[in-house]
Amino acid sequence: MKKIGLTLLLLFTIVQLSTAATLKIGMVTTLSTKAGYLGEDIRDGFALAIEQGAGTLGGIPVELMVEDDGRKPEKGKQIAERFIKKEKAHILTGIVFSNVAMAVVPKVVRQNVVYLSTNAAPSKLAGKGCNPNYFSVSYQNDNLDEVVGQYVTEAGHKTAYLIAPNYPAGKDHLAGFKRFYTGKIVGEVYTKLGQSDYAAEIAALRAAKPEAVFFFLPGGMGINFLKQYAQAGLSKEIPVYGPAFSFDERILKAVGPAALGVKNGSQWTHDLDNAANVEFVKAYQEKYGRMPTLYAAQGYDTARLIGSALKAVKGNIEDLDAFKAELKKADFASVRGNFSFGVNQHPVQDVYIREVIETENGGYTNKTVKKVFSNHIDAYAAECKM
Amino acid sequence: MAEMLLEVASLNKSYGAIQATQDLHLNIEKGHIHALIGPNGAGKTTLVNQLTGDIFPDSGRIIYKSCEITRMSDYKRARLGIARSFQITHIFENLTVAENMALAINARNGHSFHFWRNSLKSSIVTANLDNALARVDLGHRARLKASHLSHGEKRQLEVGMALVGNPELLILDEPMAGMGSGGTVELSKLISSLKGSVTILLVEHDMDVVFSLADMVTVLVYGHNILTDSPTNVRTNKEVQAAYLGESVDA
Amino acid sequence: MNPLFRKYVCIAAVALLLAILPIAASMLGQEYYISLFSRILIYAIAAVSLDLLLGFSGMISLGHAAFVGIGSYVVGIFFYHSAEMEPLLTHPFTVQGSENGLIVIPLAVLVSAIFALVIGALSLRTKGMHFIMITLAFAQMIYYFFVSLEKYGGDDGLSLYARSTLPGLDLGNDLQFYYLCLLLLSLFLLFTTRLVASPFGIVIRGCSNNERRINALGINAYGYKLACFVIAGAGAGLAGALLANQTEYVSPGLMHWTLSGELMVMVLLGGLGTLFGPVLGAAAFLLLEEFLAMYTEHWMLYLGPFLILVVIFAKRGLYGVLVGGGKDHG
Amino acid sequence: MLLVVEQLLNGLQFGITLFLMSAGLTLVFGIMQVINLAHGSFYMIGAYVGATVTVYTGSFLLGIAAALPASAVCGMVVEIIVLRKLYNREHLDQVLATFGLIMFFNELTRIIWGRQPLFMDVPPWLSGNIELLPGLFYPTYRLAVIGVGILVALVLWLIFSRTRIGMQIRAGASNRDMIGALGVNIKLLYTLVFGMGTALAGLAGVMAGPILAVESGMGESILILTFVVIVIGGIGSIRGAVAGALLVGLVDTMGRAFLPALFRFLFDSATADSAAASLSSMAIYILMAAILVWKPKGLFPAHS
Amino acid sequence: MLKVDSIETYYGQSQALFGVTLNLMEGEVVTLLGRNGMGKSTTISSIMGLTPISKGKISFLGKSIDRSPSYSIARLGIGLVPEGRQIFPTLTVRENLLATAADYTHSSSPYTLADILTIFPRLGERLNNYGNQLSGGEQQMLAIGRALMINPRLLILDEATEGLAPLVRQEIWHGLGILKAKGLAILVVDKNIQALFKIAERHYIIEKGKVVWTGTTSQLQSQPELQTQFLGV
Repeated sequence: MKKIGLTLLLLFTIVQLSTAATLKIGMVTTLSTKAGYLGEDIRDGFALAIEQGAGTLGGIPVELMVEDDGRKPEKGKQIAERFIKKEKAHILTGIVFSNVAMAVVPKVVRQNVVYLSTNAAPSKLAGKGCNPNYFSVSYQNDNLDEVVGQYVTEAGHKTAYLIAPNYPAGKDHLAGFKRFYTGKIVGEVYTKLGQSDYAAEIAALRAAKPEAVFFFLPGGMGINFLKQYAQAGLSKEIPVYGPAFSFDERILKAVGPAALGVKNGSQWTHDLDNAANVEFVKAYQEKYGRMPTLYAAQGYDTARLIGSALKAVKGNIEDLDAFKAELKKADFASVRGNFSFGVNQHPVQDVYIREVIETENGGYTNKTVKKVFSNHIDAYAAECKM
Repeated sequence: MAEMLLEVASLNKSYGAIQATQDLHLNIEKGHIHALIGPNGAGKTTLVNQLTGDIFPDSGRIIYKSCEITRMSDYKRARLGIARSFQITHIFENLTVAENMALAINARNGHSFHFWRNSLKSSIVTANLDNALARVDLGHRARLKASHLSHGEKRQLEVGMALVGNPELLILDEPMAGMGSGGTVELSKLISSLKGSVTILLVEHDMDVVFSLADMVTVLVYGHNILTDSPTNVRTNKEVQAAYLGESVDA
Repeated sequence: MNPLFRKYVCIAAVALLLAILPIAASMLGQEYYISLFSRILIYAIAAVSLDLLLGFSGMISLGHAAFVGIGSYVVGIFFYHSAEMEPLLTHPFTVQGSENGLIVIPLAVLVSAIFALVIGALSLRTKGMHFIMITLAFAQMIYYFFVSLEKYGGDDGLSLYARSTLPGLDLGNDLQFYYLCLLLLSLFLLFTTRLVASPFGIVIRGCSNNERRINALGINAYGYKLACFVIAGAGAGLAGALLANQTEYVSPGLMHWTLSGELMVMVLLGGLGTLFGPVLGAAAFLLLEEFLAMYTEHWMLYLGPFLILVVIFAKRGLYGVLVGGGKDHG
Repeated sequence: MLLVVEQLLNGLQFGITLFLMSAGLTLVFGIMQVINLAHGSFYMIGAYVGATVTVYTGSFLLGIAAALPASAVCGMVVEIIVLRKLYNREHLDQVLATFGLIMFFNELTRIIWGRQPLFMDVPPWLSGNIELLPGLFYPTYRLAVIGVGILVALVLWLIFSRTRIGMQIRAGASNRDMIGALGVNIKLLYTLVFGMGTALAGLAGVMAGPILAVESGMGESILILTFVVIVIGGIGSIRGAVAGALLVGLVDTMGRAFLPALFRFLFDSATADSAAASLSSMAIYILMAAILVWKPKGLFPAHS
Repeated sequence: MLKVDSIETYYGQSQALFGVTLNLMEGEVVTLLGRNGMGKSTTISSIMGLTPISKGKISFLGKSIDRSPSYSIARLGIGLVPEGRQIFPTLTVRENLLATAADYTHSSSPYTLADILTIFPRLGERLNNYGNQLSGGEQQMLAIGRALMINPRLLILDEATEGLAPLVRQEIWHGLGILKAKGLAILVVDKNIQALFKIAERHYIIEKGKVVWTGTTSQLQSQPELQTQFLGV
C-alpha cells in the first residue's frame, strides 16, 4: 500500500517538474557496463557544445537529459519513450550501439521525433530503412572499414586475414572492408561475442601467413586481441589494421604500446587542421583533462549541427519539416572539415587513415596519415527511397 | 503354510567397509505385525530403504506378492501397495494438514494430474478426507499448516498418510521416535487397530510397544537376521540379550 | 486486521489501481506511464511463471529468460516473414509468416513449452546447484544461438515495425495493449492460483518440500516437476510474446543470464511462493530501476546492497510487508 | 602438426586460468555449501588492484603481491558481512544476494577507477616468445601462466594433503559439527578458506591483466565459465576442478581452432564460418549439458 | 568439574530435555543410561554446545559454557566421542588423529600418535586407510583416539559400543580402563551396563528427557528392577 502511495507521489512530482520552458533534448546512451566510457564521451562532447553556447545551442536554451540504457535495447526503448511521451522531447540522440539503435530508432522516428545518431549507424537504417526523421551525424557503420580496405589494397598487401565477432555487425564490418579490398582473403574468422582470449585465433592466423590482418573487435575484445597479438610477437611480422573503434584514445591507454604503429580508419582525428577542430580539442582537454575521442567529436558535432538548425528556425521546432530541412543543410563548422548529408541523411565526408603514435608525455594517440576518401558516400545510399 | 507377503533372500548392501546388510533373509507373513529390532547401526533403516526402493541392494532378491521388486523404482512399489512412514518426520511442512492428506489420497487413487480443480474439493478427496484425518485424530487440525503441528501430531499425520488408500504392506520406521508417552499410547492403539487388515513391518526401539503389538519379531545385528521368532521367545533369547546388553549377560 | 481479509483488500486495491491507472495517466497527460506499466504487467507474467518454479516446486532455474526470449522470437520471426512476404518454411510443408496475434501468441506459448519440455526433461536429471547451472547452460546455448542467427538480426535483434493484429483490437494503441496485458496477467494469475491449489499443485509443492516422500506415495515426482517446468516455460513464452509486441523489437539480450537473474530478483522482491507477490516484485524492480537511474548513474551501487538486505531480512518480500502472512497460495 | 601442439598449449593455458578461478569457488561450495556468484568480482578486484599497483610501481611482482591480499581481504569482509548470514539458507537466497554483490562491485570499480579499461602490460622479463620446438614459438608470459597454475595446483595439493589446516578443511567439508566439537573454530576456518578462494580468484585476475582488458564487469564472462567447470568436474572437488578446467579449456580452444576448418569440408565457406562460430561459442555449454545428463553429479562428485 | 543444572532443550518445536541435572567430579567415571530416544544424546550435544539449550545452566571447571560455541568448549578440555562415531570419511586414520590434535589443556605429557596406538594397537595397522574403509569397531577406537588427541580433561562417549562385536567391545573397555587409570574423567553413554559396572562409579538414568534415578554402581546392582524398568529388554 505504501508503495502505491509512493508511486503516486512520484507521479505527481514528475508532472510538476516537467513544465520548464527550455527545449529538451533526450540522450539515450550507454554509461554503465564495460562500454560505459563511449556514452560518457558522447555526452561530454555534446555537453561541451552546450556549455560553449552558455546553455544554448545556436542561441536557443536547451536542456540535455541523459540516461543510461545499460546497453539493453528494451531499456533504451523505454527511456526513449519516456523522453518523448513524458518530457515531450522532439530531438533524441546519443545511442552508442547498433542493437539499441535498431530497437529504438524505428519506433521513435514514426512518432515524428527527430533522431540524430552520434555513433551507431547500422546498414538497415541507411538503405531501405532510411527515414526523413533519422540523421546519422557519425558515419555509416561500414565507412571506417571501407577506408581500411582501400588503404590495404593501396599498400599492396596481397593477402589478408579477417577477424570479427560472430554477430551481424561483425559481418557488416568485414563486408565493408571486402567491398574495397581487392586482394585475396586467406581467412575469415568469427569469434564468440565478448570473447576474451584470442590465443587460438592468433595461432591459426600465424599459420595462415597473411600479409595483413584486419579486425573489427569493439571494446574490450579489441584490447585483448591487440595485447595478445603483440605478445605473440606478430605485430612486427604482420601489420594489423582496423576501424577506429579499437583505437580511440581511451582504449589506447589500456592497450599501451601493443597498438603502436597500427593504422586504422577514421573520419576524424584530433590533429585535423581546421579551426573548429583546434578549438574543440583544446576546449575538451581543458574541461575534461583528457584527449577527446572520435565519440566525443561525434557528440560535439551533433550538438553543433542541432545548434545550426535551431538557430535557422529560431528555436521553433513545432514546424518539424522546416527544422529537418535546416538539419539537412548541415550548415555548421564540423570538426571534421568537409561535412554534408547524402540522400539517406548519412554523412558525405572525408575518411582518413591514422596511425597510433606515442605522445611526448608517454600517452598514446592517433595522427593522420592520409586522406583516402574524399566526400565518401556510403554503399547503402542508393537503396534509400526518400 | 501361511501366505508370505514379502520375501527377502540373501540381501547384501555395503557402504565402503561397512556391511550394512549381510546375507539377510526375511519373510513377512500376510496380516502380521512384524517387528524389526536391533541396536543402533544394525542396518534397520538401510533394510527399510531397500524394501521401499530408496536404495538398491548390491545383491539378493526382494519378492513382494510373488513378484520380484528388487530393482523397481520407489514410486512404482508404492503403487503396488507398499507404503512407508519415515524415521525422521517426512510430512510436507509447507502444506496444510488437509492438503497433506489430500495429496496422499489423490496419489493413491492416481488423481494427481489435475491442474484446475481445487485439490480439496474433488469427489475422491471429499469422500475420504474426513475419515483419513479422523483415523489419526487430526480432524480438528485440518486447516493448520503442517509445520505448526506438535511433534506427536506430525508423526500421526505421517502414519495417517501412509495409511491412505489401504496399503497391503505398511512399513513404519520408528513411528514412536521422539514422542511423549501419551502420543506413544495413541499411536500404539492406532497400529493395533490395523492388525489383521494390513501387514505391517514395524521398526521400533520401544520394546513395550514391540512386545505388545508384534506377531513376529526379527532381530537384526550387523545387518544380519540373527533371529526371527515370536515375541516371547525373542525376549528370553540369550543371543538377543547379548545384542542389547552386551556379551557378559551372565557376568 | 484479519490476514485473509487484508490480503483480499490488498489484491483488490492493486487490481483497482492497475485498472484505472491508464485512465488516470491519460487524464494527467502522462501517457508514458501506460507503456511503462504494460511492461510491468508483462514482466509480472514472467515473474509469476518463474515463481511456480522457485517458490512452489523448489526448482531453481537460472535460465528462465530463455523462454521469454523464445516466446518473443516466435512473434518476431513470424512478423519478419510476414513483412518480407517470404515463407518461413517451404519444406516439408509451407509455413507463412503471420502478424495475427491469435496465431502468433498461442504459437509463442506452445514453442516455449516445447523448449521447456526438452530442456526440463534433461535438466531434471540433476538436482540442487547442478540444476541451477544446467538451466543456465541451456539458456546460454540458446542465447549464443540467437546471437549468431544472422537471418534474424543476430545480436542486433529484429525490429517489428508494428504490433500483432487482433480482431476488434488495435494493439498499436497503448491503452488497448495495456488492457490486453492486464487481462492476460489476470487470467494467468487465475490459472496459477487454481493450479497451486489443485491436486497437481499440492504434488508440486510437496516436491519442493520432500521429493522422496512424494515418490513413496506412489507419485513419480519427475513427471510432475517436468509438467510444472513446462507450464512455467509456457508462461514465460507468453510474457515474451507480449514483450516483443510491447517493445516492437526482439533480441538475444532478452535471454541473457542477467535477465534470468533479474526475474529471480523480482520474484524474491515480491515474495517467494506467493503468486501475487511477483506482480508487486516486477513493479517494484522496474520502478526502482527507472527512478533510481533518473537520480543517479550509479544506481546499481544502491540496488545491489538493497537486494542483499531484502534477501537477508525480508524473505517474504513486499507481499509479506503488505499482507503480513507467510507463504500461501493466492 | 605444430599448430595442433600450439593449440593444445593454448587450451592448457586457458584451462589453467579457469582452474585458478574454479579452485576457490569449488572449495567454497564444497565446504560451505554456498553458491557465490560474486566470485568473478574478486577476479576483477585482483585485476584492478594488480594493474594499478603495477603501473604505479612499475613492478608486476608488486602488483601480484598487492592483488592477492586485496582480493583475500575483500573476500573475507564479504564473507563476514554477507555470506555468514546465508550459510543455512537455500541456494536461491545465495544466488540472489551474490547477484546483488556483483552489481555493487561492478559499480564500485566504475566509481573508483572510472569507466575506461585500465592498462597493464606484460613485464619486460616475461615478454617475448620462447621456441619450444623447432618452429613453435610460444609467448613466454603464457608459459609463465601455465607454470603458475601448475604451481598453485601443487601448493593446493600440498596444503590439502599435508597440512593440518588442509585436513581440517577436508574434515569440515564432511562434518562441520564434529570439527567444531574437536576444538576447531569453524567460522574462522571458513573465513580463511573463503579468503583463500578469493585470493586465488584475485591471482587469476592479476595474471589475466596483461593479456586481457582490465574493465568493470570482466568477472562475469569468466564466472559463467567457472561455474561450468566446477559443475562438470563435480562440485566441491579440487580434482574435479582440475579435470573440468582442462576439459573446458581444451574443448573451447580446440573448437575455436579447428571447427571452421572441419566445417569447410562439409559446407560452403560462408555457411561453414558462421556455423562453426556458432557451434564453438556453444561448445562448452553443450559439453556441460551432455556431461550432466550422463553424470548428473559431474565427473568427480565430492560427496559420493 | 562438570555441572549440568536443569537444562531444557528443544528440537524445533519438540522438547527433548525437560530439566536434566547431573554433575561429575575430577577423575570420575559416570554413566548416562536409558533407552533409545530418551534424551541421552541430546544431553551430550547440549553439553557440547551443538544443540543450544533454552533453559538451565552448564558449567565446566567453574566456567559457564551454556552459551559458548562448541569449539571453545572443546578447548576447555572436553573430548567428544559422538554417537555414530562420525569419523571424517575422506581423511586417513593418521589424518583423523592429527587434523585436530592440540594441547589445549597444557597437559604435562600430551598425547602423541604413538600413545594412541599403544591404547588401540589395532589402529596402527590401519594408519593409511581412509575413515570410510574402517570397520565399526575401528571407527570407534579412532573416534576415542581423535578425542584424546586434544588432551581433554573430560572424555564424553556417546553410545561407545553400540553395534560392535563382543571382542571389539572388550578392546574398547580395555582402552577406557587404561584412561581411567590415568585419571581422566569420563562420561559414558551405553546400554552395556554389566561392562560399565566395572569401571563406572556413578550412574544417571534418563527417561523421557528427565533424570529419573541416580546412584552408585552398588546401588544400581542391588536394584535389578531398575534395569528392566528403564534399560532392559
